[in-house]
Amino acid sequence: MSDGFTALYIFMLAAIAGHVIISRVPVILHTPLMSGSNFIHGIVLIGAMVVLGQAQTTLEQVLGFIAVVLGAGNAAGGYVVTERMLDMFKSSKKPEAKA
Amino acid sequence: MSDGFTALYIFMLAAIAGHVIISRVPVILHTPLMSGSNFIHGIVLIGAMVVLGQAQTTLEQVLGFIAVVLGAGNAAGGYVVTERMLDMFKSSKKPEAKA
Amino acid sequence: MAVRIGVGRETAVGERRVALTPETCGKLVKAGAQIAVAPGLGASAGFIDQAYVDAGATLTDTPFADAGMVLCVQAPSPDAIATLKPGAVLVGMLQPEADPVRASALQDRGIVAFPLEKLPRTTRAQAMDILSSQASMAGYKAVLIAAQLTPRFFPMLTTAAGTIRPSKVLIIGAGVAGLQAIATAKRLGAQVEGFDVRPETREQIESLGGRFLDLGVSAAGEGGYARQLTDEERAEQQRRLAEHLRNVDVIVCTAAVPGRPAPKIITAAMVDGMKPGSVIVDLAAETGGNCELTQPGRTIEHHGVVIDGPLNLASMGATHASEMFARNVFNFASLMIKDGALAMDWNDELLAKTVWPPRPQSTGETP
Amino acid sequence: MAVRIGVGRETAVGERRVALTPETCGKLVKAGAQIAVAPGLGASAGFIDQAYVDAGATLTDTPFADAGMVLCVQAPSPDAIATLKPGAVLVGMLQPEADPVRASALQDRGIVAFPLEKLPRTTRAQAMDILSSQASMAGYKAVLIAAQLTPRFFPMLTTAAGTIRPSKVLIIGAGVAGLQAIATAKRLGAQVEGFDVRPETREQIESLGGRFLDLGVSAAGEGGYARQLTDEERAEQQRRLAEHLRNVDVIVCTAAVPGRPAPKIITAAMVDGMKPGSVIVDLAAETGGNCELTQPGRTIEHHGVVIDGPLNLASMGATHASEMFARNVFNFASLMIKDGALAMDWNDELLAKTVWPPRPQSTGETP
Amino acid sequence: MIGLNLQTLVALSYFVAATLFLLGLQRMSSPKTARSGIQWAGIGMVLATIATFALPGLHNIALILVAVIIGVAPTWLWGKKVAITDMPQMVALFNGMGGGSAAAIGAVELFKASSGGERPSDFALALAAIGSLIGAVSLTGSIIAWAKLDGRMDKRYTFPGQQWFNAAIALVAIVCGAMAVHTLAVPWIVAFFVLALGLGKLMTLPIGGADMPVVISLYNAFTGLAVAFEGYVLGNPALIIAGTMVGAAGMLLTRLMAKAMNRSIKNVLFSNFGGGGSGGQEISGAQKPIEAADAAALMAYAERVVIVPGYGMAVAQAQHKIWELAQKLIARGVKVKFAIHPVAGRMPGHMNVLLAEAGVPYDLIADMDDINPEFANTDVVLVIGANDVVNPVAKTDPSSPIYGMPILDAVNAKNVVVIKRGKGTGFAGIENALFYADNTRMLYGDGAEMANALVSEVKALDGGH
Amino acid sequence: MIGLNLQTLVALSYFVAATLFLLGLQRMSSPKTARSGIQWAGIGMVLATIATFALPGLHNIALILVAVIIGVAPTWLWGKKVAITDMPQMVALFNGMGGGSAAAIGAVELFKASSGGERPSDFALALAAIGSLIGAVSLTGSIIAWAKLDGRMDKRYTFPGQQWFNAAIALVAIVCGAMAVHTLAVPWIVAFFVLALGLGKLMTLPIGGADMPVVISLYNAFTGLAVAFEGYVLGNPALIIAGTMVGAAGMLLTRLMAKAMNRSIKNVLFSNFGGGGSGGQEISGAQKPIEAADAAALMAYAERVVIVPGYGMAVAQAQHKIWELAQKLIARGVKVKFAIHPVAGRMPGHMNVLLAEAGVPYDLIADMDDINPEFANTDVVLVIGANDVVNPVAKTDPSSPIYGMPILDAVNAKNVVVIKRGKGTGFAGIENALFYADNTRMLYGDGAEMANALVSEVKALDGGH
Ligand SMILES: NC(=O)c1ccc[n+]([C@@H]2O[C@H](COP(=O)([O-])OP(=O)(O)OC[C@H]3O[C@@H](n4cnc5c(N)ncnc54)[C@H](OP(=O)(O)O)[C@@H]3O)[C@@H](O)[C@H]2O)c1
Ligand SMILES: NC(=O)c1ccc[n+]([C@@H]2O[C@H](COP(=O)([O-])OP(=O)(O)OC[C@H]3O[C@@H](n4cnc5c(N)ncnc54)[C@H](OP(=O)(O)O)[C@@H]3O)[C@@H](O)[C@H]2O)c1
Ligand SMILES: NC(=O)c1ccc[n+]([C@@H]2O[C@H](COP(=O)([O-])OP(=O)(O)OC[C@H]3O[C@@H](n4cnc5c(N)ncnc54)[C@H](O)[C@@H]3O)[C@@H](O)[C@H]2O)c1
Ligand SMILES: NC(=O)c1ccc[n+]([C@@H]2O[C@H](COP(=O)([O-])OP(=O)(O)OC[C@H]3O[C@@H](n4cnc5c(N)ncnc54)[C@H](O)[C@@H]3O)[C@@H](O)[C@H]2O)c1
Repeated sequence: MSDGFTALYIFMLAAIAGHVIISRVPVILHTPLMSGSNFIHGIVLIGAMVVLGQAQTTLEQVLGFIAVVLGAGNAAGGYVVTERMLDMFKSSKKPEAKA
Repeated sequence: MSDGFTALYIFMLAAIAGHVIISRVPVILHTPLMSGSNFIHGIVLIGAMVVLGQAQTTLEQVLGFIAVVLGAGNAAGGYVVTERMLDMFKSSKKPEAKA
Repeated sequence: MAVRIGVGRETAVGERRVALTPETCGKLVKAGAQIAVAPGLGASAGFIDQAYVDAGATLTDTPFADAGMVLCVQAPSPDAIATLKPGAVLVGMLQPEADPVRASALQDRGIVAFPLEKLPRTTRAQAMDILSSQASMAGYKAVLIAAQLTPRFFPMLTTAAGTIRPSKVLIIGAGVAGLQAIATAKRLGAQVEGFDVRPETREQIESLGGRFLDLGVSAAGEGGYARQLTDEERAEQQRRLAEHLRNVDVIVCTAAVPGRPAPKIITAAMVDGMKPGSVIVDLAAETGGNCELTQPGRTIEHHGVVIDGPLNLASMGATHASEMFARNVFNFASLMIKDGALAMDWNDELLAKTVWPPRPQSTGETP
Repeated sequence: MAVRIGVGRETAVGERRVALTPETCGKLVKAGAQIAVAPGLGASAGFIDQAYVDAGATLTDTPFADAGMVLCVQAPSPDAIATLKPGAVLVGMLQPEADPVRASALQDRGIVAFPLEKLPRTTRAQAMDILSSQASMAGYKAVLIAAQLTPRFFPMLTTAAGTIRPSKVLIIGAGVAGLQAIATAKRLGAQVEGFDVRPETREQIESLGGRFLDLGVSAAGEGGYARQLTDEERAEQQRRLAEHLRNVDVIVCTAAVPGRPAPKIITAAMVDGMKPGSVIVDLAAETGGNCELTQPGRTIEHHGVVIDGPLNLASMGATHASEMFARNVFNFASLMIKDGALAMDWNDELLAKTVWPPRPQSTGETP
Repeated sequence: MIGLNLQTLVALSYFVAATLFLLGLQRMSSPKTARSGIQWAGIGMVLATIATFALPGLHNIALILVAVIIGVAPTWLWGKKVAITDMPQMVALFNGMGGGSAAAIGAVELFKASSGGERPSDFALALAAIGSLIGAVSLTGSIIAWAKLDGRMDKRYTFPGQQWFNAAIALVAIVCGAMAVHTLAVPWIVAFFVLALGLGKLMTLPIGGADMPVVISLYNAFTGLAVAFEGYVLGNPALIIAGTMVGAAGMLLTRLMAKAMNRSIKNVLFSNFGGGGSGGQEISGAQKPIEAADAAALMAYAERVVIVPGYGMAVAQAQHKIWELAQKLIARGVKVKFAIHPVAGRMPGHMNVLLAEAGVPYDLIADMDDINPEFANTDVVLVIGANDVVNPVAKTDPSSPIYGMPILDAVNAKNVVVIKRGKGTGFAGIENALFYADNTRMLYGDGAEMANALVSEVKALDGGH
Repeated sequence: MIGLNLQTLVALSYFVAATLFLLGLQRMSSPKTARSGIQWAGIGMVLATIATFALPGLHNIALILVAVIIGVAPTWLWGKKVAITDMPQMVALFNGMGGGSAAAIGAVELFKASSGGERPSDFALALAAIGSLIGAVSLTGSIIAWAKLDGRMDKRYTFPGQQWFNAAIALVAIVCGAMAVHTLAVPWIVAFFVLALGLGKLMTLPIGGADMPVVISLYNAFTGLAVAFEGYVLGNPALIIAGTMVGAAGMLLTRLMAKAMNRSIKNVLFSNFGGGGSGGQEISGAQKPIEAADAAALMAYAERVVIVPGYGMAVAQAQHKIWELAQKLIARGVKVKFAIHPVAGRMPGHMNVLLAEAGVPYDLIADMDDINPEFANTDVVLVIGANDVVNPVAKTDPSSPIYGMPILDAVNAKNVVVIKRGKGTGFAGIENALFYADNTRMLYGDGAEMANALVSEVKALDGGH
């Protein structure tokens, strides 16, 4: 597999997948979805962990530390808020009943 | 990028993309879509071309030749038939008119 | 030999319908019959003489003369019957048993009479079923009368002068006329309830958007047929009905039992309990009425409740009622006309079971 | 001092409505008024004496005696007026100009008369607008009469005895009564057309599911008001209307011009061209009728076309018409009652413009 | 950074092609953009094919050109002129070709390895074998499917224990494949391919013609997977992506199609496995159910639709919904009429009352006498809650209680869809021959609910809401 | 084949996590599965995080743990107890954190290269810089968005030529970035980050509070992209996939949200650019439009809805559709009533005629006197084609021609949605104060069409049809 293109392929596929998934979403889900995808990019946390884990200079450590804190905050906060937002769909009455 | 996984990632992404795309398709499109995706795997043609292009023994050439013929048939026939099937959506009157 | 069909003016009081319209006249002519009609035949139903002539009929003052078949709505007078060709066929709402003079006139003259009200109500007979077609008109007109008599709006109206609550209308008896009445009252915006003893009418009433009045006493017996109620049950039913009627604004009665006087369902005491200004239109008046106080053919007031007992309601809608009646008659007559000539097939149960007096061989079958 | 309000039985022939219902009686009592009503007041409209008593009224044979305010549907007779307390307030459909004797009786006695039909039709006055409320009932009942008179079904019916085509109903004049008539005919399933000279009625007719009858001659002048038609245009319009009427089964006329005789829209010649069995109900009969042949208060037949000119249609729906009328009257009376006592605010244009004879200072404003 | 040499250009073309395939498939999944979708994908295909010729180190160019022409010319012409109704079997055939091509590629790889060329990894070889197996099954299976649909073969070949036999063959094929990969011995390879080709044939033989569309869709997904696997072996991401995508989409599509036919995939493939199941549905003259979505599509793409209401519509109070459905169809350009039988319902004019209430204009309502001659030109008749009044028995069976009653000749229409709750009879209490007619499909459910479902499905065809 | 060493296990975890993210996002896109979607994604996140600790060669483990705890604990608790209404600004804040994290990673990479570590390719460094720029903009921009939404900052800071100034800053930042990548000199790097952080702040300051959700969504997409770019630099496909996916989904979502608010993204970002545009819509007391989808959601998730029909409903003949809408809402458990004003329409009882025709049961129809006290407890009033009868001016302005007429107090409800075609006045020909009320949204369009749209949207909330 021509190597330089691997990332490009993954980019393209992930972009199309993300786009297709969102393309037919009801308005009511806009905000929860924003919040949910906000959580997902909290994965930056693992990148930050790697960076901090390999940090050598103090500057790198400081920046890495900040990166991990921020990334962890993104992930944790994003999760809690999204879950709470989506809670409203739990109580929603069975719409199949008479739709 | 951990190399062994590249193909896996592409597999996964392409599979999810394919799945998501089809997941909310009206019944009327089932057959055209089957035909359309049939056309798309006609891309096997380029694999066959490469194989034939690199064939050395006669057996390889024969098999490669068969592969190219079949692949080309898949691609060409698939295209024509799909396009004809989808022609019915051309004449379809503007549904937005009074929907 | 082409059959000659004669149609004379209706002579019964208040009868505006006719048994032949220009449309069916044309169809009979096309079937090979010769038609003779009395001048002014359809005037009261909105059909002019010229239309009959255009359809191929001849105008004559003596339409019965030589006529092999005579069509009528109500039976001609005994005198007129005596002028018919002996052995002629007579089709209409003849009710031979209702009037002994008429019966003997028919028998004396050897008339082959087909009182259409006796037609078996099979699926195939629907196109000839005058009871259904005329009941439709009767049910419709009865509700219009009720709407007219009541000092209220049927529909709900929210106006600057306050909100008018919709009238509560109860239709008793959900046969053909009753269902048509329900539909019409519903159309006018009333709150409509229907009541009947046959349990399958519940679904039928609801299929028209009405509510089935459930008096809590089930008359459903075995096999889906109504069973006789015990005296106690009957009393309980009456009590509940009386209670219910206190809040009803309009009642249209259509309950009937074939060949018997109409069941008395609304007692004088029930009427006493009703609100002043309420209205009862008793379409069953012709067979005595469903209300004890009904006086057939008259409109009376009883403690502020108006009770109307209209007769021959279908005649009020003479044009359309005639159209339907004439088509019924035409469809029936067609059974007997082959290539323009009269040809009786006594194996046809519709003929065999309708003819009067009953034919010997079919007597066994028609009790 | 609490105002005493008297309400007597209506004496006009055929008048079944009343100006006070138990409901409005209760409201007035609550507002502090004393109410005296004649026994049997509401009987013809379905309201019993006991209900008035329960609402706080006293029954008396002389309700007018000492009454500071008298409510009525139609004006009391001149004799009765003479028994009113001098200077008393009289509210109702008084039509003082229609009868000189009545007018002078009112003036002689110094009655402060409020002929409600004169009420300016402003938005705020809608709750007191008897013309609207009574026209609603009239339009409704007119269609019921028409449906009753026509020998046809209004709705389409597909039956075993053939298909009944729906009746074609034309409503002339699309004011309050006309629109209600359109709605009612539509409800009954007829094919309904409406016709009016005011162009904005097109949308209103269509908003009820009716079709606007466009005679191809636009009367839309400047600023949205109707303009005078030229003679030629008028002739053309008439020709087209006559042509159109040939296929109409039922006409309900409601066209009126305030303070003037009803416009004559349907000529005798047009009626001649109509099908036998057609029906015209002329609600405008009271002001002469929209049809040349209309005889107010009578039902005639002209070449097979039935023409009815009913009077006081609203009275037919006495219960609901009275409810609305009484609420109109109550709302109007409330303008004059403060803390239970009579208190005129002549700055209120509704009072100032309605009072008769017109008050000097307001004369300039009310031509 | 990526230098712009030839190799890179080809790779870029492949990338663009893969992207176009994805976007094309996406566009094909909505009626509005479907036509452009196939064109996008087509552009991708042409691009990739041309680019391939530019690949450095490609020999046998003439041979390739000849093969391409031999492959393209006849299929193109054939595809152009085949009747619309014969298209499904064409799809089967073309799909089989794709499977065959993938199998052939796999064969070359195996033989190449066997003859001692650069040996790919075990993993790659195993994938090549799996791809070949799937491709070969798809090839022969598709050919059988084509033959059955094309009427060249119409019996279902079944024998007792057939499923066990097939399973055994499959197992042996897999063993041979494993041995082939392991030993790279030619006999194993040959045996493997023979068995694989045979398996496809055996699997497809017992399946009935009515289930063929589902089977074709399944083989389509198979071919996609085979292409993806061979793509991995060849290191070609365009093949991997296109193949995987089609594989995934095809599997889902197969499931959807089976669901729309009220079957499960398992049922289709192994319907006579164990003898039980819903095999009885195939007997001639049964009531054939339909899904709301398919009924809706039938009507939405029809030219003339006649709606026949009966007592059941009244019971369900479905008149408003039915009128909404009619309006939706009319908005799409379909010619819709309502046909009222004289005795539909339980009182004269019963249907009129309801249709008037729903606001159906009178000019859309036709009499029996007017509409009966029109049924032959009608694409779809929608019968909702009517029974006796459309029962052909009234004309054919003198012993029937409704014999002699004129009926609405719905049976003459090209398609009939009947909405009713179940097997309930009408007023006359007799069976209705219409419901068993070849061109009739039953949409079981309450009238109002089914009408509602039809409205939704027609809306969905208009692209969502 | 892939050996099962630790490295591989971690990679496998990342793969699984990426898959779970994709599937989770897909599930979140349908109301029925949304809740499980976030859980799937959450599992992926935990898995990836734990796996990372197992990465060989990871130092500073204690530091990492501390950082994770500092990051998780407060945000988790805060997120748990924040009021539902304050959630949008929380999303902004958390998103900013992600952007900051990405920027910090980029900074580390740049500094590392600068201090002469293993220098990645130019391409990678450029990506790192771009990711940092985007991440930094997202960080400060999100903080401003949070402050505005949280009411800690409510003026819009604008000055003439602001957009040009911002554009200049952006340009300078890019130049600095390019220089930083090229020279790897610390001053350039520092200047680059300072400018990038400033840019985010400057871009967000002029945007009004009402547009903030769109801006947050945009920054969310930004952060996604930044993460993807840093992922490339780190060679981590989980970051690439999750980031790209969120980037693409976020861009689309931003467009959808802007559309739902009747704005374009350009409009939101540069609304005072050139001074023109639809900036006037912000003035207090303007009519505020709403999309059918949002109006539908408002009603679908309400407890009490009152429908006020007027003459416009009659003109549009929308009664059937409105009743269908009401039925849909009732089926969802919403309490629906119709409120008829005494003089709604053009004749007494006009609305009754229409509602009766549509089949609305009488017990759902309320009088003015009965319903007026109930409006305060009503979540949504849907006014369709009514105007004068809901005009509060009748109570407040003695000079108005309708002064003194009792009205339906729709204005007291929590939300009011008004369907009308445009700015047309009613019978009385006067302006309606209700349409300018804070709690009122205008749904412009023909009554029947809008009612239809509402029905569709409510259906869509029920998951398709
Ligand atoms: N028009 C008249 O004047 C009149 C008077 C009396 C008798 N009849 C007789 O009535 C019959 C009328 O024929 P028709 O075709 O209108 O009706 P029908 O033959 O009575 O058939 C009605 C069908 O509707 C189905 N159904 C009932 N409820 C339903 C629901 N909620 N949703 C969906 N389907 C439902 C029933 O099947 P499922 O149970 O399987 O759902 C039934 O097969 C004729 O035989 C006629 O002779 C007519
Ligand atoms: N009830 C009676 O007896 C009676 C009689 C005479 C007069 N009136 C008077 O009529 C008025 C009634 O008030 P109302 O609130 O019912 O109506 P209204 O005040 O006349 O307002 C109707 C509104 O509907 C909108 N509209 C018109 N066609 C539409 C369509 N196809 N789709 C959507 N919207 C449409 C118009 O705005 P757009 O043009 O922007 O769409 C208009 O603002 C009162 O002023 C009353 O006094 C009543
Ligand atoms: N074969 C056919 O297709 C066909 C044709 C016409 C009519 N019918 C059936 O015949 C039925 C009767 O028709 P009809 O209109 O001539 O009936 P009808 O006029 O004889 O009676 C009217 C109704 O009164 C009801 N009734 C009798 N006693 C009652 C009581 N004590 N209380 C309340 N209700 C009482 C009856 O049940 C009946 O429904 C119809 O419902 C119809 O279904 C069938
Ligand atoms: N302010 C208010 O809110 C309010 C209250 C009540 C009525 N109104 C308005 O007043 C209007 C008139 O009400 P009305 O019912 O008392 O009117 P009306 O009884 O005076 O007249 C009835 C109708 O006849 C029509 N007409 C007159 N000459 C005609 C001709 N030659 N041909 C055809 N039609 C002709 C008129 O245009 C009118 O529509 C109503 O439409 C209503 O909109 C307004």
